[in-house]
Amino acid sequence: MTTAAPAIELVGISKAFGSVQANKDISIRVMPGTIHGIIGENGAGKSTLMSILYGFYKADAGEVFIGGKKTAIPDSQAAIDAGIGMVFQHFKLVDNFTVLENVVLGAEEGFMLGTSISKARRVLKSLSEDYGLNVEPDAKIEDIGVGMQQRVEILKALYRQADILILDEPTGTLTPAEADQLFRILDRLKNEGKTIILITHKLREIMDVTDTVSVMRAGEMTATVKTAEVTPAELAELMVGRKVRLTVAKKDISVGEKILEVKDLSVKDINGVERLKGASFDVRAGEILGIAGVAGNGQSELLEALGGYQKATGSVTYKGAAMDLSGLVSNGQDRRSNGIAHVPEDRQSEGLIMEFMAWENAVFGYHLDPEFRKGWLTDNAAMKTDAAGKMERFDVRPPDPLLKAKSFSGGNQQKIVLAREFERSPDLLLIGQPTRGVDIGAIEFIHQSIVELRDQGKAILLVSVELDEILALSDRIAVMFDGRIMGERRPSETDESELGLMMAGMTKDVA
Amino acid sequence: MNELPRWAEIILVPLISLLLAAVLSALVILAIGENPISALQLMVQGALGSTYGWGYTLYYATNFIFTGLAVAIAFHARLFNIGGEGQATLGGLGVALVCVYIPWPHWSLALIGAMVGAAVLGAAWAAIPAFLQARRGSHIVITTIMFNFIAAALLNYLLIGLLKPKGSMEPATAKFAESTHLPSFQDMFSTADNVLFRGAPANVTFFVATLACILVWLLIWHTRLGYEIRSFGHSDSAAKYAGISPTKIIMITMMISGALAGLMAINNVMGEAERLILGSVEGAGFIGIAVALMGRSHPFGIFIAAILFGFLYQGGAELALWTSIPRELIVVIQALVILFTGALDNMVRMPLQKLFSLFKRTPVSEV
Amino acid sequence: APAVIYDLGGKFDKSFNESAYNGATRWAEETGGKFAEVELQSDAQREQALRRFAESGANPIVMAGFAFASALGEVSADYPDTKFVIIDMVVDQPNVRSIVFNEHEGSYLVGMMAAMASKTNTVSFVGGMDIPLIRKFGCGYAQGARAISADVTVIANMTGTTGAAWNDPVKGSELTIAQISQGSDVVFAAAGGTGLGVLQTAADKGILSIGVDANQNYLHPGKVLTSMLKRVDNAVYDSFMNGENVEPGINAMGLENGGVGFALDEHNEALVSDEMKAKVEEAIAMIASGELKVHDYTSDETCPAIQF
Amino acid sequence: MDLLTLLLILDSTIRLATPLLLACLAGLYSERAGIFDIGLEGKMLAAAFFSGAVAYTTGSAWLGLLAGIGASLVLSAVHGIASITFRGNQLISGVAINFLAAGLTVVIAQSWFKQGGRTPQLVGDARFEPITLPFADAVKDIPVFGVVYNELISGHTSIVYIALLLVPLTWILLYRTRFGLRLRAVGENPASVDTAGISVVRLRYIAVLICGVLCGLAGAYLATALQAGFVKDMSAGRGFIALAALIFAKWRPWQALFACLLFGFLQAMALRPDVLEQYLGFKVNAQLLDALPYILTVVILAGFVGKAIPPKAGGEPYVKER
Ligand SMILES: Nc1ncnc2c1ncn2[C@@H]1O[C@H](COP(=O)(O)OP(=O)(O)OP(=O)(O)O)[C@@H](O)[C@H]1O
Ligand SMILES: Nc1ncnc2c1ncn2[C@@H]1O[C@H](COP(=O)(O)OP(=O)(O)OP(=O)(O)O)[C@@H](O)[C@H]1O
Ligand SMILES: [Mg+2]
Ligand SMILES: [Mg+2]
Repeated sequence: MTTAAPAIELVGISKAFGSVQANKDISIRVMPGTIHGIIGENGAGKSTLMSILYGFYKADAGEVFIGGKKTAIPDSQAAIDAGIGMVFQHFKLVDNFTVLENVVLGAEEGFMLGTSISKARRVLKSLSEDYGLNVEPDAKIEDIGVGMQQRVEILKALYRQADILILDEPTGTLTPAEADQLFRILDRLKNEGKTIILITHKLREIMDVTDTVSVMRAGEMTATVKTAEVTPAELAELMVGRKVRLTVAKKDISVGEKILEVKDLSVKDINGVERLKGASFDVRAGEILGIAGVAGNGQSELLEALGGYQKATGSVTYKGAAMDLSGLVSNGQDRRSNGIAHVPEDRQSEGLIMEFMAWENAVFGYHLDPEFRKGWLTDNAAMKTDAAGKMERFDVRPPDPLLKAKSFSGGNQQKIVLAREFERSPDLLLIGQPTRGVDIGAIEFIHQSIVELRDQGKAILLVSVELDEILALSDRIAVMFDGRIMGERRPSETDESELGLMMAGMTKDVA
Repeated sequence: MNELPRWAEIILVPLISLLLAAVLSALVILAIGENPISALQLMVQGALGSTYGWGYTLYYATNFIFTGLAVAIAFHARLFNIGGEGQATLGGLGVALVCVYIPWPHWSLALIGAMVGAAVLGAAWAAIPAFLQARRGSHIVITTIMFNFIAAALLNYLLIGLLKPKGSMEPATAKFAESTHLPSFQDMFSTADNVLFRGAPANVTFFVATLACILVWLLIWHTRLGYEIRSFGHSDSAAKYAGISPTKIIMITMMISGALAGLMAINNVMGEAERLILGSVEGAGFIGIAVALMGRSHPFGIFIAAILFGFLYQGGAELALWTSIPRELIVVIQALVILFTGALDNMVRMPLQKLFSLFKRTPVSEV
Repeated sequence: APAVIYDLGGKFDKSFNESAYNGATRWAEETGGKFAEVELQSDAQREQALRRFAESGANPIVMAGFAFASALGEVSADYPDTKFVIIDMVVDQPNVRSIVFNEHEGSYLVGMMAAMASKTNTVSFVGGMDIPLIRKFGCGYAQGARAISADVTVIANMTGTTGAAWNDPVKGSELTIAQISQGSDVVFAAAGGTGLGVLQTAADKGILSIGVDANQNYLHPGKVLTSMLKRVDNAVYDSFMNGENVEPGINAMGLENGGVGFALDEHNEALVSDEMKAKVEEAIAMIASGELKVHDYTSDETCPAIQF
Repeated sequence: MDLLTLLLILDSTIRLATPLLLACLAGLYSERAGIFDIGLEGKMLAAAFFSGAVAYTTGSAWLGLLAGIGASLVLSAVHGIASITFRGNQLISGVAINFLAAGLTVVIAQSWFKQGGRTPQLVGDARFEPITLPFADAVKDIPVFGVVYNELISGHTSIVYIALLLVPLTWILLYRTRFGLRLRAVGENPASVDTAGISVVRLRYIAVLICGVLCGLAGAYLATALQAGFVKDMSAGRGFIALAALIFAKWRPWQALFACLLFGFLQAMALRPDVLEQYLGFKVNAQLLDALPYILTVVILAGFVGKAIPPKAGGEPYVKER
């Protein structure tokens, strides 16, 4: 191979959002016809960097060279003109448009739509056939699944004849099988000479498909290496900045009585689509039941229904008594007073009120408690003292109850939620994605706290999309797929590949 | 974006917005060939230069406190209640029914009765849009606008029919009985040889309004309901998680909002006109929007903003009386205040943020 | 100095308020005096305007419009040394002069002329706000028309029930079109600013119209049959002339004292035949002498000639 | 009902529906692009005044029309700056614009013409005159068709025909052109438009300005075609009825036409209580008729008669960087 110019070269890219420095002086080169991985923890700045390359954000500083030529990318049109296509982490599709309309949007020829649409239909057909990306051109986006939606995004880029394709965490919402299919397509594209940038934080994907890989940490590019010359452990260390230890010390304790018994729990969403389809399981005192699964397979609905703010059918027994599943929001209050705590999956939109100060957040959900009341009025002083104590004990930094939640970092925000829920010493803890967007130090602390609670003989239902986390913490693992429990395993009796199959809905085990 | 310091957010931004509105208004006055300085002098003299002027200023302010609080409490639940006009209209109906059909022995009892009537009907008029928002997802802004028109038609129907005394030309109820007359500032503060607030309509309702400010302040920041309202306003998904019912909050908040708007009627209908006429609300429901925006939805801010608007109203009336500047000028000023404090506040805030970050380059706690 | 307060339509409404304004300016021109004036923009201003003028020493204070009655009732007692004149309504106070007009008599005259001018034997009336005062116009008009032709069709519509009805030319125009479709070829508008729409549409559609209060013949020369004059200008003028000595009490202005009448000028000469003139003059004489009694709707809220 | 009465009522329906239709289509462009506009009323009012004032001053209805559109465009630009550039609250901006127009028109009218906030009556070329369509006279004696053509279809001002033509035009633009595709997309998901390389800001400004032009037409129609001059508050809530019609029509052009005709018909019927009474056999309350469009809208909004789903991104400023 001659020393061809790099397909992409970024030099000194910096970008700040307000006080957050998302990218700091980042430089990177990607050679044509390769798949280049970018890996890094949540919030490391991966999406920001690629969005700058695609002209979605404007960099504060830095230069972009495409095919060796310095190229200004003030907006996405410039990026498209330079042959760049991007599939965003959150798809940029118009829900009530058809696939065709989404594909031609912005790439129409001429003022009238008719010709563009019929041309697009032809091109789409041949592209679909070429790459095995079968999509229904006249289906509405809102009616098709995420996997199909992703293919539409890829087709959008191909339709615009992109030579450089950026995919931002494409597998987060895909089953392993869908992911495999995607990687086959990427491989084909690469063989046709296209350049691909793949963002992920899954080491395995990097190892499997990329030629080179860059590691980002806290807004900085820490390394760029050939994939073949690096081990997963080394990558992980580069990613988080020190050695990773993903095992948690657990005492052997005997499990107690059944605390929670779930039978045939089903949930329909507002459109009447069944999201949870008759899940059944139980959780005993002193054990952690881990629910594994790809995001969007009914786990959120399960937590919401158990948390009392989602209408469900079936039966749930808590400490021998039937729980109200009517989804009346007041159920949430009853559950709390009966010793059920809930750490929601999304702390920013559920667990906390970003505009509230820490002390207000520290009583959120428990604000009706008599100890925070003085006659008709709330006892704000008591709340503040209480919050200060909790923040101290959970090492929230800074331990200032008067700071708004939004000015804490992700990990510290999560600690506020944990402090609030754990300090009640609940009999049952529902906890979703406990370490999403949290750095490694905090992860250890959080994992330890969860295990401590279990060691006190409490029942814990843990939902996580991180298999590692599930494997490290759970006493039993249930796998969810398409709203159903595919089966249960003990961590000692299973491994990632079996669980991965079950997460894709493939199992001989009948639940 | 960097956040502004609290004091700048609360005082500087509204003040600059107000200043911009004032400058533009001055330009309008110049453009129609009048002198803005002397216009301002006339307004100050007419609105604040005598107890009479104050009597009007505070009378208008009383109206605006109620409607401002109404808009503000809804804002706290992130609901935009444009229906203050209709709710205050219905509040007037409540006052009229109470005052016309019930023989009251003393004004204080009548006041309580009228407050109940006004609050109940105002709340009821807000409850329907609230219910439709909570349960059917109908946009509350549109429904409350529609309810303003429906209220006007309803009152029109009643005032030319059932409620109109026979032989009367005007669509209005009969004069309320003497025993329902609220003490005016003149009654309260005049001495035998020194008549204060002569003929001005300010009355005991002003103190009710002041009390309402305190109660709303307590409600929002010192009660569990207020906590829930604010939680819901900031994040409805989080509120649901915490066991706070959106339907309950929307209904209760809107009904409190409607009741507050309705309560305005004890000032203008019972305290001033002493009968119910068509169109007695006179846009106060809309001015409540400006007042709430100016006052940053805080009862204290609303109190100040309402007095400012009271000043504008009384001063504007004086302008209309003694110059050729039409009274509509205050509508223009009101519009500009809403525009700058409500819709264009980022225009003021963005440069300020830049300015402040120049002085203070340390980012938020990097832990 | 005297003061005048105009009602909501504004002093240039080409009608009622403008008539008051004309009276005031005539006084100012003749005497060289100065007078204070204000145009109301809202109902709530009534009392305030009265008080401010009274406070500032204006005397007498003339207000044009029935809607002042309740405010005046409040204010007059507080300023016993100030004289107030209210037009179109009776307020029984020792320092108030109430001037009312016999609009039914003037309307009777133009009703006769309308019936005579009509080729379709159908005439119509557009009222402003639906109040007894306006029905009084309509009732007089219908009686006049019936006096000419017993089987004449009289159509009457009101614009609305609120103050906005005085200022809704669009609705006035649509009502006129509807009346034309029902056969009317002469329309009488007693509707303030709304009437401008009526007159405009009548002119556009080629039928005759009748103005009100002031002389509106000039608005559409050759297309306005006549105007029912209500000499608000005289009332204001006289009050200003008498100054602080205006006499309290009720003053009825009718045909006999020139308070109401019909307009005849170069703009409508061609439309008013000698026969019309003769008949109308005859009626004037009979009414003035008491020989002919035109029913006043406000006296018992009924009308013998038309149903509202 | 005899044909002639019916025709007259329908004729009046068309006249009264025209300003509603123009304002409704105006709102359609803006809201389809994701910018809520409750300031239709204000823009219409401002346009009515400036068209009336300039038509009177120049004696030309067409110049008046231009001035009206200009005035409406200025307010549109204010709305655009507030809600697009500065990402302000679109509803509050709309409220402000309504008040701005209500106040300024009177203040300026008073200082310009000194006639209590109105313009002088417009005569001759200062007004749009009805147009007699070809053959209207020739066919007027043919039963039904001829009469309908002559009475109902012919004899309106040019703005009426423009408004009616705008309906199919809008439909084509919205559903059959590149511009329409982008406009609808930006109201549903602006990020999709942005990442497709199209400027969200420019697209939304265009939509808001089209809205301004149409409101300008609506206002000019009020002052220089339906009426002969401007009077204070002459829009009289039509902007809000147009908004109601827009919701009623679920943001679609043909349905907008029908909604506006329906509301126009209700207004026309309110002017003919005699006809109503004659055919219904009882007196219909005038206030009820006035309030009917609003009540209908509330019923529609409540989802009892189909669900009105607004453009998804409507009312929200497009913010990329928090
Ligand atoms: N639009 C935005 N406005 C403000 N801050 C932002 C914005 N987008 C990202 N950030 C911040 O910039 C930082 C980097 O975010 P970015 O989305 O690039 O991370 P990432 O590496 O893609 O993370 P993830 O794996 O979670 O997708 C984070 O702190 C984030 O909060
Ligand atoms: N939406 C936001 N608005 C304002 N400030 C924010 C926002 N998001 C993050 N920050 C600030 O940016 C800083 C970095 O946030 P980020 O969540 O990326 O932290 P982090 O380094 O990942 O910390 P942790 O390890 O605790 O998660 C925080 O200190 C916080 O103050
Ligand atoms: Mg990302
Ligand atoms: Mg983080």
